[in-house]
Amino acid sequence: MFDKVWLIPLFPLIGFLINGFFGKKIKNEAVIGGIGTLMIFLSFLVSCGILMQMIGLPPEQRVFEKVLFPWIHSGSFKADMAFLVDPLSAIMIMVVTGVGSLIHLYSIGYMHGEEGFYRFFAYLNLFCMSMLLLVLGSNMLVMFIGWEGVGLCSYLLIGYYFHKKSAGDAAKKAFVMNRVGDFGFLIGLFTLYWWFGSNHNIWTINFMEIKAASHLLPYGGVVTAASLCFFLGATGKSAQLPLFTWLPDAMEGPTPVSALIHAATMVTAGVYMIGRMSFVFVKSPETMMIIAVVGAATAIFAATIGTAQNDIKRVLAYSTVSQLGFMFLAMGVGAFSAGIFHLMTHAFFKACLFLGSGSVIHAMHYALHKIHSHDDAQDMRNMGGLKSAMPITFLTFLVSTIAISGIPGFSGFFSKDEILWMAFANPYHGNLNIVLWGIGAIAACFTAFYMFRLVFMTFFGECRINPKAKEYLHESPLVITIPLMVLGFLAVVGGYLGMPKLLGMLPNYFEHWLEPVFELANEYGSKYAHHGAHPSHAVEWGLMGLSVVIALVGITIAFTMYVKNTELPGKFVASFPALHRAVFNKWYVDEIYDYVFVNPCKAAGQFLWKGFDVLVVDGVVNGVANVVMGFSGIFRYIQSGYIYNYAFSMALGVVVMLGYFIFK
Amino acid sequence: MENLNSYLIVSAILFSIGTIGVLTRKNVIVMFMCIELMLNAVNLTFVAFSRYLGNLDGQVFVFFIMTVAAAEAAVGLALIIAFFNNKESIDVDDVNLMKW
Amino acid sequence: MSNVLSLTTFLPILGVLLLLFIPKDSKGVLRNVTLAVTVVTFLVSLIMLAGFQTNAEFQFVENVPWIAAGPFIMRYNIGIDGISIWLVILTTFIMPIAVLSTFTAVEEKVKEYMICLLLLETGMLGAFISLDLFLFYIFWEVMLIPMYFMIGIWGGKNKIYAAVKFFIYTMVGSLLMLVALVFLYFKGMEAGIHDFGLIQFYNLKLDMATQIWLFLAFAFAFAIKVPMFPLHTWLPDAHTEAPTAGSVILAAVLLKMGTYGYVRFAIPLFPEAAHKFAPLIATLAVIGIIYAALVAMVQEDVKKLVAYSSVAHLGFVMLGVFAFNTEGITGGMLQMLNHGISTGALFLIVGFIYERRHTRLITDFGGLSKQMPVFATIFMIVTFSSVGLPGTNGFVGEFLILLGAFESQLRWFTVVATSGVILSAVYMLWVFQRVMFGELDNPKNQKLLDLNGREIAIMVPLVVMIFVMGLYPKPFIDKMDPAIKKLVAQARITPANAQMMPAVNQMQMPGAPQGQMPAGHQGGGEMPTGHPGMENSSPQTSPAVNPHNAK
Amino acid sequence: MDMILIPAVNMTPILPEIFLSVLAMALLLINVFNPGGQKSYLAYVSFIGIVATAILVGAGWGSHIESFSGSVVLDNFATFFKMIFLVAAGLAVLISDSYMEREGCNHGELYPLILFTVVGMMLMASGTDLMTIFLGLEVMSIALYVLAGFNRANKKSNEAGLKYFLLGSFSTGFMLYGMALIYGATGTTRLYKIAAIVGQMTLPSANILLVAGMLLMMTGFAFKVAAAPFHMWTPDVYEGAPTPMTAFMSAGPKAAGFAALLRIFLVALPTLQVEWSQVLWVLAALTMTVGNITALRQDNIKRVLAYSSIAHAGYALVGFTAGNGTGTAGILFYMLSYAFMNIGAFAIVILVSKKGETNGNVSDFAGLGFKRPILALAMTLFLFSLAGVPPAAGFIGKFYLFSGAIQKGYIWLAVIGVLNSAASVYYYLRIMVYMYFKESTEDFAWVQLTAPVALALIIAAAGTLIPGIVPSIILQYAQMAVKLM
Repeated sequence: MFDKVWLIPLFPLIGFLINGFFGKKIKNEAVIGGIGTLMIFLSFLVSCGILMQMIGLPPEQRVFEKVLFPWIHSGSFKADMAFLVDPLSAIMIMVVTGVGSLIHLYSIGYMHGEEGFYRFFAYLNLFCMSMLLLVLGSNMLVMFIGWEGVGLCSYLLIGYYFHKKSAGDAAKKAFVMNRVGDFGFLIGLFTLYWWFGSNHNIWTINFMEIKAASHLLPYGGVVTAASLCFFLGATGKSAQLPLFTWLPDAMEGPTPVSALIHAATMVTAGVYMIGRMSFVFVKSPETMMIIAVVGAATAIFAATIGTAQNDIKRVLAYSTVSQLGFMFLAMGVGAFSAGIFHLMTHAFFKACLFLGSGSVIHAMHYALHKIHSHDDAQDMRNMGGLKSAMPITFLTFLVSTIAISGIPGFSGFFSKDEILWMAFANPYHGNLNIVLWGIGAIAACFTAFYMFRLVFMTFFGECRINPKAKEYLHESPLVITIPLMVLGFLAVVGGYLGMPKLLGMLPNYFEHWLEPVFELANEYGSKYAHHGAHPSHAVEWGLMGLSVVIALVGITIAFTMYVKNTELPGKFVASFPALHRAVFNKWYVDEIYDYVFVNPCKAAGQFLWKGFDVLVVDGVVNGVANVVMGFSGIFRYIQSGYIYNYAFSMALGVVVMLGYFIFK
Repeated sequence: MENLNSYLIVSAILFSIGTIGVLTRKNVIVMFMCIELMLNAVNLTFVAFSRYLGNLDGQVFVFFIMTVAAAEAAVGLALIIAFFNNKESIDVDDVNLMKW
Repeated sequence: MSNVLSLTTFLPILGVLLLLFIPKDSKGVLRNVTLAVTVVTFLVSLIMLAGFQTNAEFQFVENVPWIAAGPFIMRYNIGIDGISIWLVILTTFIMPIAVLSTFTAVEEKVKEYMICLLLLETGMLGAFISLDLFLFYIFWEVMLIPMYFMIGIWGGKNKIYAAVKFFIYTMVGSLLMLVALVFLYFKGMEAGIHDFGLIQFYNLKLDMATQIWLFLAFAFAFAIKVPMFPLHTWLPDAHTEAPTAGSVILAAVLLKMGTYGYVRFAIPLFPEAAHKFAPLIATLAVIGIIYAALVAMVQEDVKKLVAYSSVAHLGFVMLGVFAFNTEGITGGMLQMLNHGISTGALFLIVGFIYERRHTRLITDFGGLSKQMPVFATIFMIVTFSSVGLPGTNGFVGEFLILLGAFESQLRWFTVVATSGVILSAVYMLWVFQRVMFGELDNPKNQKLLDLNGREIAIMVPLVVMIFVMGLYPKPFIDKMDPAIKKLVAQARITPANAQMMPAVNQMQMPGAPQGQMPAGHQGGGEMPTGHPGMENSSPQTSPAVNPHNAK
Repeated sequence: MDMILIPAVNMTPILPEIFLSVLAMALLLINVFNPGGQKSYLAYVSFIGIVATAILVGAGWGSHIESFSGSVVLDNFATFFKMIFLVAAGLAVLISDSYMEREGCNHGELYPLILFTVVGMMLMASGTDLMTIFLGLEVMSIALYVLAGFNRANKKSNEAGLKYFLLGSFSTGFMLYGMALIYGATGTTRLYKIAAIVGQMTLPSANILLVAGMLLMMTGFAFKVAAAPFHMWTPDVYEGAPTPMTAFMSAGPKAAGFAALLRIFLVALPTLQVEWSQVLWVLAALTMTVGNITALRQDNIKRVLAYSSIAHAGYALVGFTAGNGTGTAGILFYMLSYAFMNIGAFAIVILVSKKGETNGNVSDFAGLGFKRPILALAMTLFLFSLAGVPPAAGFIGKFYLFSGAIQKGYIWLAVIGVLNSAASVYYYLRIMVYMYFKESTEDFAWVQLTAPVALALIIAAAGTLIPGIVPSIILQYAQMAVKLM
């Protein structure tokens, strides 16, 4: 089965080609959507096969590389089109194809009647292919194809409603910010390649070869430089500080896109990349610390913004940023498998949340459309009390919200608690640990708050929707609700795969599964870890309890403010207007970026063009021409027309010549 | 012939006078005469050298120069007449239809 | 068959003779005949490609006496190696496309236009295949003439300025090169070289001072043609004013003359001087990349934007070439081909909308995607190729360039240059957005027709090449590899460096043409110079780091 | 006792001169006895005479005969230059007829005068005695003064003749003075003897008589070839003279001037090469620069070509400065090419201009490119050749001139030269800009391409293009010519 791995990206590619070239002619939505969904589902089946086979193998045989064809060979540089199957990529392909299939299915219903339906499915398939290349690539360059490919698809899908300027802007912003990250990725790649090559004559970008040679890498130094560059790449792709602003804007895309790309898969690529190269990252204590700090900071930062947004999708977007922050926190504290675990559970519940919100928006849109209202179908202030109209959506949404909030028994609790615990108990960051844990815990509190705020504003309370539209509200069709139910189910049970040892009811399958992947990294890490007193079980229990309490506090506040005492938020805003404004405006990060990067760039461009290129550079060129022409003007007036002047010039010439030779 | 230098100096002075005349005089005829003066200065030089060196080449040269000068005069005066016919002037200041 | 190279080069001239007998007014016939001629030329060049042996030797060599007078002996000495063959193919490939693009764009003076195109083709091919320095110079100059007329006669409203500037600017550089060429010849004569044959000059040992002057003269001429910052200002003007086919050829082929000049002449002839000036050239290349990108970003005219993007792309090529290692130069060569295809395609795209709307101002457009979906798709593919998205051709070249440059002494330049990758995305996507996205609000745009069959036929080969070269560049790299390795060997400065080379490296480089290295440069394997130097070139000692040294 | 011994004179070296003189005088007489009526046949007869002379001259290729006690020589150098003069004269004759008819001149005397000019030029080329050279120069010049002022009714032509005459004789004065000083310093006027004597001097460069004589003589020839600062007459005379004569003057006498310069300086004064090449270096640089830069802002096309002619003298001086085989062969080649391309260009100017030499501005060429494509194409060829763009002969010529300088180590002079070349491109391109890039309402109906002019154009175009592509056919002869000198 392993050597059939190339089928996995191939199916979506076929789907893309069929829908891309012939979709317009096919016209039939069922056929187009069917092809798209089927293709990714076939990939899912192959992935399942690979997973099954892998489970059957002893851990040390779970690595397989499949070379398809040589790609770029030049000088000592070699990059093949090759795939790598190991426990980590197996998880990733399962998530991508599994969640991807559900979202494809969902899209058939959600995108019904949209202009360019075929285009949507083509792009979606293309995205899946790119994402699969990303996770399967056996060397950095194949990963980079996927890396940029998902960026491209993200661009295409965010800009799906291209006639809206905001969509175009958002698409461009996403791509450019990703490019900033890609810049880092490339430099990191170059650095590693150059270092290994020039110092040890190992000219490679192949993950397994680098892993095999990673013992040669020094701690810190060049590794810090390279890993920081890679991390820059990760921040771009995974919307971490400082490159996170594109993700909320990316909500301009259709909701399934937000679910698939901007929640479940693409944005987690950064986390995956760090996991894939954990043996490099861990060799730089500085980078690990920076990752942890950035992760924690992003988690809290995005969470605060999430509390003040009114657009249902934007709240989820900031929530995604915040959750990604948790994952990076995990990576930064060396809890690689916990990070990947959270990646997976997050894929389930966040995809469910987005699809649920899509279901709501779909219904709202339909209703508002019927009464020709121009109210914003995504604004939570126009919703309320939808739980009766849309029970399935409400239920799945609620389950996922509980999961993300970290209520025990739901998947989010297991993964998030593991991260918080590792943030506290990891051996790497010394006194910083308590800070990291603290920030993580507060972020978790905020998470519970804004997620329940969302639920309360949308599904509870009185209905603020235009009364006339009310009668048109209805539950979405099965094609939408089935994926919701599946994902909701996964959001509940997904966590049991990686239950903490402490709870002891089930073995932590997940960690065992990934152990061969992260073994080496942990070994490297232990070289500089502080082997202090290991916190006791009591501490661990206490912290676990504390995080549950924190989540409950958040929920309670939300309940108080948005269900019981609905004028409280207004009062709060009135008492801290500046704070609210800052949070509501996302801490003005976009404006700051405009001010610091975008505008200066444009101004520089304008200046360089009109002030420098035209005036100076071209000015010199034309200036030379003009000077020559000026001389021409002077010279021609020497030609006075008078014979005696001419004769004088001759005589002068003679005198000068003679004088030179006589007096030299 | 120890005083070759005197002849040479005289002819040089004559040549210079001729040159300066060409540069300063405005009447075309006078200018032409100045040129003739230059040629005659050259002739004097030739003759002086010829005598000094004791060979006749220089004097032969002088004959040619005189002949040519005569031919030049013929053509030159004809040109001046033609010019005068059109412009009614032989002032060089009027010879500036073409310039720059 | 032995004359297939001459045949390729002069077929267009035969076409010109044919055109002379066709009456002015039968435009259709003129167009079709020209198209046929260029297609046949392309096919003939493909025969050549098929017969090309993958080694570092010059092939299809023809060498007959031409001029012999005084101290000079010039020969009609032509041949191609792995470097030039692709440029020849690129030229013959682009020409039918360019011709096809004029079918409706040029309605006036069709005959003259077609003649210009064909003459231009011969000139360009000749320059790529010349192995005689003098012959090269002749073709180099001859090329200017048809291009000058194309810009001047069929150009836009500022055409005269652009045409004259183009001509004189190039002329200044090339005349200085001529002086250097002659000087080089006399230097060669002292060493016993009897004609202008390029290959023997590779072995010529020159002292440093001479090399520096000669290199500067050559480099100046080529830098104008590339064009490198700050000698680039003729390009936006020429591009903006030139008719579409002219722009396509200018971008796709003519600019390559400059970079090809470095690869074929400036570097192997004067390796020490080239190394000495590498930091300067890299500085200019990097400035060019960033500067042109910033300037491109704020352009109002689509064509001008593409022109500036050319400056940036060619900056990458220069950076790669001056890495002096296999990866960098391979990248540079690929990027030359890629730029030919992508930027050629971009100019065609601009031409399509210009033909429809007679404006190129970005603000006149918006929302065209809705009206022209096929066009939008192709435009997008080309845009992403230009941006260097992996999977398209643009990526392979750009990546190898940056990789090669990073390995070499130009490491810090590379870091800056890589940021050009971001900027290219900014300006290309921005213009794409402003032209294709948004509301279709300009009433004049609402009746726009999508691409017709002919236009799609023009674009399809380009789009196919974008993906072929992006996904499977191996055949291209393989064919040019021996020649590039030879060049790297020639460009190496001292044998001492080469001896430091670890033996393992040689193992990794099978097929290195050991025996084909010129005698003067023997004593080393095929590894890029950069590698061994790296261990002792910490950033502090690297000349690239210190901006003062780079000046 | 003393008998005057008439030496046995070998007339072979001056047979062409004799033939042409006889022909010229005959034509003059025919013209005198046939005052009115058609004069065109004179042109044809002259042309045939010139062709015949060319055959005669060509037959002498390869021989080396000295005669008149070593004051005239027939060698390849002379033969090559004679060919150039004959080309120039032949083309001038061909383009004169229709022009003179249009301008309404009585052009009977024109052809004999041209032939006399050629005789003078030939003497300059083959003279090996200062005296013969001087005589040749004057025969040429006096006829040229008349030719410049030939159109008596035209004020500009009058003025051209007068200016040329006054300044020409002025310069002759200097030249003669120089010859006198050289005679004084060496005691002879025979070039080979001068060379021998100077060669024996211990320090010739300290001999003021010799050096001053050399410089003054150079002045005279510099005037003839229009080198700065002795070039001032050129634009005015070229503008005023009848266009065919301008064409002729720019090609023939310039070549003759170089022939004499080369002969005198390379044969008689090679010992002083260090000195005269210094001067020539400056002259060359100055001449090129002044010529090219001033030409940039000219509107009258004859003036443009006049300044361009100055510039070309500068290029040739570059080759002369080098003074080596490459440079001098370059001069020979260049002078021949220049005759073709410049007379060709003037032929087009004649065709485009109207009666009274109106319509002679650069802007009057607007639209020629597509109204009269063949003419414009020919003009383009000539202009590119003048600009030194391959594959025209002008490029090869310039290449050899500059190469000579580079070979000799005058790199900077070559650089100045090529930069000038680049600047010159502007004004040549400007004419093309008007021809091709600007629209015009003119229909150019007045442009009448007569058979002689067409023939002249064909010859000129062939002479411009073919040596550009296969330069060896001319270059090998130029090479032989300078080798045997």
